[in-house]
Amino acid sequence: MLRRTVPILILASSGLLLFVSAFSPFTVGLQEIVLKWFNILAAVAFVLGAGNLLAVNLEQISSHRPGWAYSAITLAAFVGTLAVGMLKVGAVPNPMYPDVHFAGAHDDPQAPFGWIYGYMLVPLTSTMFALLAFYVASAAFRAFRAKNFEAILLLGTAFIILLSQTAAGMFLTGWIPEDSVFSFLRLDVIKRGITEYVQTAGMRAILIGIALGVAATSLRLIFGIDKSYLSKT
Amino acid sequence: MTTKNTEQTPDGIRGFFVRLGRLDRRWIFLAMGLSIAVPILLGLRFPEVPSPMARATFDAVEDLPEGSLVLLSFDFDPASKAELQPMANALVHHCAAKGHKIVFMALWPLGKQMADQAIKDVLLEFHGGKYTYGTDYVKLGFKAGNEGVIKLMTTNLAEAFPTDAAGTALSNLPLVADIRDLDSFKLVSTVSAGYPGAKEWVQFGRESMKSDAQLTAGSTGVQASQLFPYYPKQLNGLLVAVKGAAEYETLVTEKYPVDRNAGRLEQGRIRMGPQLVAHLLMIALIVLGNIAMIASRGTQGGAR
Amino acid sequence: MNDSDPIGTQPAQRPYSFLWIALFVFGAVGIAANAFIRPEGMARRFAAVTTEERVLVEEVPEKAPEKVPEKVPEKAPEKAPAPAAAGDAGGDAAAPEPAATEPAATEPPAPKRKWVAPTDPGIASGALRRVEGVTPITWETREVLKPTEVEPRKAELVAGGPVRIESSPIDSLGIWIAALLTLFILSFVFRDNPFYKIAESLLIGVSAAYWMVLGFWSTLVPDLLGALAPGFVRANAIPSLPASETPTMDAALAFIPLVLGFMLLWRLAPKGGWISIWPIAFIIGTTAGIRLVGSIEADLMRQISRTMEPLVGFKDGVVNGELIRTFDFWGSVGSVVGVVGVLSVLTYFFFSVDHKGAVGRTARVGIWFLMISFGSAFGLTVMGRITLLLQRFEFLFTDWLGIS
Amino acid sequence: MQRIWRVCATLATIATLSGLSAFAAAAPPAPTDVSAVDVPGDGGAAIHVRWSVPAPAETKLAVIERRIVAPVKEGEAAPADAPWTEVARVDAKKGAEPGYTVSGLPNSEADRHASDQIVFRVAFIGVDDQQTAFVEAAPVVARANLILFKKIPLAIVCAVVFASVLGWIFLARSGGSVRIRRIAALEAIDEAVGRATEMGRPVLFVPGIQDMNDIQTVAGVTILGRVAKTAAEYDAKLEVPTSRSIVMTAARETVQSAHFAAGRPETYDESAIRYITDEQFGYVAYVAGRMVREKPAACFYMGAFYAESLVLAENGNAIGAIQVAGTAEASQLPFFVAACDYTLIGEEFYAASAYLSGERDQLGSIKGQDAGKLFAAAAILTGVVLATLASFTPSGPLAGVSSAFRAFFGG
Repeated sequence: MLRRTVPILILASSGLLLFVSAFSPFTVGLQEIVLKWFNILAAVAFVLGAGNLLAVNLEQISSHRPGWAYSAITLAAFVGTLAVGMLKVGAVPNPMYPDVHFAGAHDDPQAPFGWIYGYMLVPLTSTMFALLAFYVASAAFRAFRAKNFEAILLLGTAFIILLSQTAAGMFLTGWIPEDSVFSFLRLDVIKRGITEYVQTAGMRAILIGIALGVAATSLRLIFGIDKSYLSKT
Repeated sequence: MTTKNTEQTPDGIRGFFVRLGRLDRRWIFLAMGLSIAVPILLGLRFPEVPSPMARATFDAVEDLPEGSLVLLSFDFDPASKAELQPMANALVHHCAAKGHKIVFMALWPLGKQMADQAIKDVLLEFHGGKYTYGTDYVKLGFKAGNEGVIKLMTTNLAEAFPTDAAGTALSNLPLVADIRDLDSFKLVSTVSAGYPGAKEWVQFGRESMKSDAQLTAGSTGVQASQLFPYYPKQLNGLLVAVKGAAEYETLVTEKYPVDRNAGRLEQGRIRMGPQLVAHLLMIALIVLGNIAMIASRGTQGGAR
Repeated sequence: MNDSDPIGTQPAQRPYSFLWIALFVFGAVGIAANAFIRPEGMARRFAAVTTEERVLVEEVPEKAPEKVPEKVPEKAPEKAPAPAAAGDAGGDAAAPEPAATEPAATEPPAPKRKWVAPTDPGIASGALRRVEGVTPITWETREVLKPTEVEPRKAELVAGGPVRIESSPIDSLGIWIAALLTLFILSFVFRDNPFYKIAESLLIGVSAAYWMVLGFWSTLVPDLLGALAPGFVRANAIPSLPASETPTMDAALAFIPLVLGFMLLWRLAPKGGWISIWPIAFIIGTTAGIRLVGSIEADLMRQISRTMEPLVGFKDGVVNGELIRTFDFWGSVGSVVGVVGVLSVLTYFFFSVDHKGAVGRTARVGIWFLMISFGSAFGLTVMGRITLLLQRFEFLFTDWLGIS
Repeated sequence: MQRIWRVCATLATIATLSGLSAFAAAAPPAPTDVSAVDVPGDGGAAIHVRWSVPAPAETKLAVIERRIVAPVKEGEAAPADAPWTEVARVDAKKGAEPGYTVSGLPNSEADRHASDQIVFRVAFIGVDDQQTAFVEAAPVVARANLILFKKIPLAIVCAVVFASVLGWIFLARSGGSVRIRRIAALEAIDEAVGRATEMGRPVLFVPGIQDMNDIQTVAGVTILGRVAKTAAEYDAKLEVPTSRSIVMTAARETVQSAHFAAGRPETYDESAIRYITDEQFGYVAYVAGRMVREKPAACFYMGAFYAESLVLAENGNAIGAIQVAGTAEASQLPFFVAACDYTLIGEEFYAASAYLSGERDQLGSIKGQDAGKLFAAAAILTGVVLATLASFTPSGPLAGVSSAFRAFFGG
């Protein structure tokens, strides 16, 4: 009962309430409140994440698993960042309330927390992101091979778009006058045609499908037909 | 990673292509790295021809009466800065050159810092004289809640942002004191790298804006295809990736040139040089991959 | 390799000789290049340091306004607790002295106090006066300068002014650390290696804490704590927290996510972890409710209406001063392609019927549309991805090596 | 009350008119019949102001001003000291009934769902830029209504979608056909897990990087249930790194019940389902490193993905894993399609959890989705035909029908 019926009731009532609230100005505030609650809940849940992170890494270190030194690095980085951030160590005082320590800006670049962000987190995340330039090249080399008609369409389109993205496109077909009958052979015109008509059509249909998928999934959840999230223990 | 099976590999040029097909991907990585690094060091640049989408974005800002109230939402973080900061800079410069009143906000936690940078590098640098805080521009800062923030703004701005980024109540800032909701803005422009961003602005914000108000987006290349369906009705203008930034920069700086530090409004165009070489590499890779496939298909007698 | 090998090298892995050499060569070349170009030091940063000072002032009351006596009985009980709370809980050396915050019931309310710069025009004009016995607070703000900004800024300096320019070793170190971490991550495309593992471990630790801190200060404190204990938050963290019109209601509402949060955290307890499914059911329910309307309105309806374009397009043109509607060939082709595309891709997604016969052929056309869409999207994305790497290289070349 | 005001307004108008005709012959006659009414079916922030134009040929613009006459009780006169603020200058004679809808009016202090009492007044500007005197309308309050009229089409479409999904679920319960075409990617799931078991290597499941407040994550966790069950049956090692701690909680719950369902509760290992970090690329750095080191034989990417899609898929490819992806994030589909062995595209991803459950109810809902698609296709075809016919007669009645039909779906 507490494990299965109550969650189903919570889900159904909260779902229906928010659905109905979209149609009346008097319940608009409700959605706002619920969205605020979720944010609070997500912030509280960080404690859960931190607990898990500490447990896993402490276990690695204490049992001297191979590579435990990396767990120590993670742990040290986590604890250090958390400490300077939570305590607002070295925070720049708020000019209007310099006497209230915790009103200061902990994320200012000159505060330790801001320093960690600017000189560690930013280079690490953006370089990780930048690895995609390599992967996009290796994926193109490996996957864009004309194995069948569908593959030819995929690689052909990518090829045309890549060509038209650069000055090479202008160089190859830029001599065709824009107002001539053959202007449709210009790469920039072809690119526009592909993106505006074909890609738009494809994406539209995908969006329509997704909308129906979301609607059906939400309905299954709200009406308690899909209960896979529930514990069976 | 390269497997050695010399028995099956024919000699000569065909053999070369067959081996090429099984190329260790690290050589591709190296080629990609060089094709970007070398042009940076040589400083290659090419002219830009603005596309209709860039022109539409330009017009959305340009056609507003001088001094209109605009909302710029910085929905990205440093990870997408290279693509989006040039757009943001050009956008801020354009709005300021037109004398629009600007409200800055962010749906991404780090978007606030991106906005601060654009304000420092462009707004105060080129237009510092005529822009004072509180009356000509306001920084609302970041608010957690993704599309929820947009929804709140459609009904009550002060509830979404009780204070500005520095903690001053909105009622003490003349520019925003009387703004009730999103309806008051003549232009909303999001520079967006993903969720929450341009799509959420269209889904949840557009509804509540005046029908003649403009909504434009600057987008990373990756989410652009998701936004095409919204252009030109729900999104009045759309800038896609560095190329969009470079085109928009061209339009803006042609009309409103600056006398110093022009490099801050050329970032997009400078970054298009390595783009060309890298794109040509990608094209070459696709061609080589297919030649290799055809070559190896012959050797195996169509067994596959 | 014994079990306690701290860096977890596996026997099968080859030594990292190539990587070591590459990193060494790259570093050596960079440093050598810099020795010639910028003998003053590589990646050295300067900062413009401004000394800020704030003094506590209070408003000098206007000449005895008649309203004051009337207002005292109402205002005094409300006003009194707030400064007192600030004094108790703040505990800072510079907090207003308690004596000053306890006005006798008959006296007018204590004048409003605030911290301002000593140069504030209000002090000079006499509208504000300094509170005696409170020491001014000073601190320094540091703005890191780009190498190109140093000389122009030095030229602008006013002798004896609050701003000075000085070397900033902490930021120089920062650039070095950022550059090394960049190289560590980049080394992953060659092979997994200890440098990458170090960077990865740092990234996990720092980012997990970063988001936690952000969630605490930007959500928990203002939205949860601010509703439950506004006085405490105002005194200690957010002095400008706006007063709510319905504080009891807010606190009651904030109590719900608090309880749900505790249910979620029950997971950490040895028993009864299943209670965490309640808040999760709540999250899923509200999400389903919100997305249900959102997706139908914005995606389903909007995309349907967007597709309703006439198949035959006309465009208005002016010929010999007359407005003439002419047939728009490519526009019409585009519209037909668009409608065919949407319908055929929808057919592809049709699950009830096998892809055979007419349905199969239509679905195949749908796949073609999808493939072209994907190829196009892939091509459009490449530019963004290259820019990302470009930016990292720019950082290494310009900010660190200073050679571009 | 209203009538008194109207009489006053008319008297004022007549007075103004007679006064004006005596002095400024150049200005057009002032507006008549000025009225202001609350817009029905809205959120309580809009008023429609109407007027009549006595001499259309001489009149150009209408200037509308408003002032709040504060929470005045009905019957009392408005205080005269509140300032007038200009609301708009619009074409004075546009449409059959000239008027302007003033939106974005501020809430009343006392009532969130209504404005204060507001008085509107209108003046005309003539063709030669002379302005007439202002004519006031009766005070009015903008009130919120129970139902938003503009949401009615949405309600109708929602009803259609609900009816088709719930209707098919009901039909499926009462024995209707629930046959669904095969979806290759779904059949690959069992195969991939089986292969991982044979090779003695782990299975990696990535539930995306969004929190549980994204339906994609919910769908991903549902599919995880099936993958976990298969893995439990085969006794394959399953790893689920998550980027949100709430997702970790939900995933643990799901995997644990999958182990119970497979009859192997003792093999459930909680520590295999770990929270890494909320940071997108921190999470990716971990997963990519983990993939290269542990070399899972099967990788599943089911949920909301952004830029990390290709980092994961390319690394998975380099280690030779079978990769099955599913996402409704349209921007990432190209990369999964290019780099993975199987990809569940958009709607297929949402249908997957229902399909995998194999329950009649859930399969019925997939049929309901199909009915929704038929409805969408029919609407599109109708709209296209109407629009095409209307494009030949741009001023004919069909044009009105076509644009009304389109406006129903949001214009």
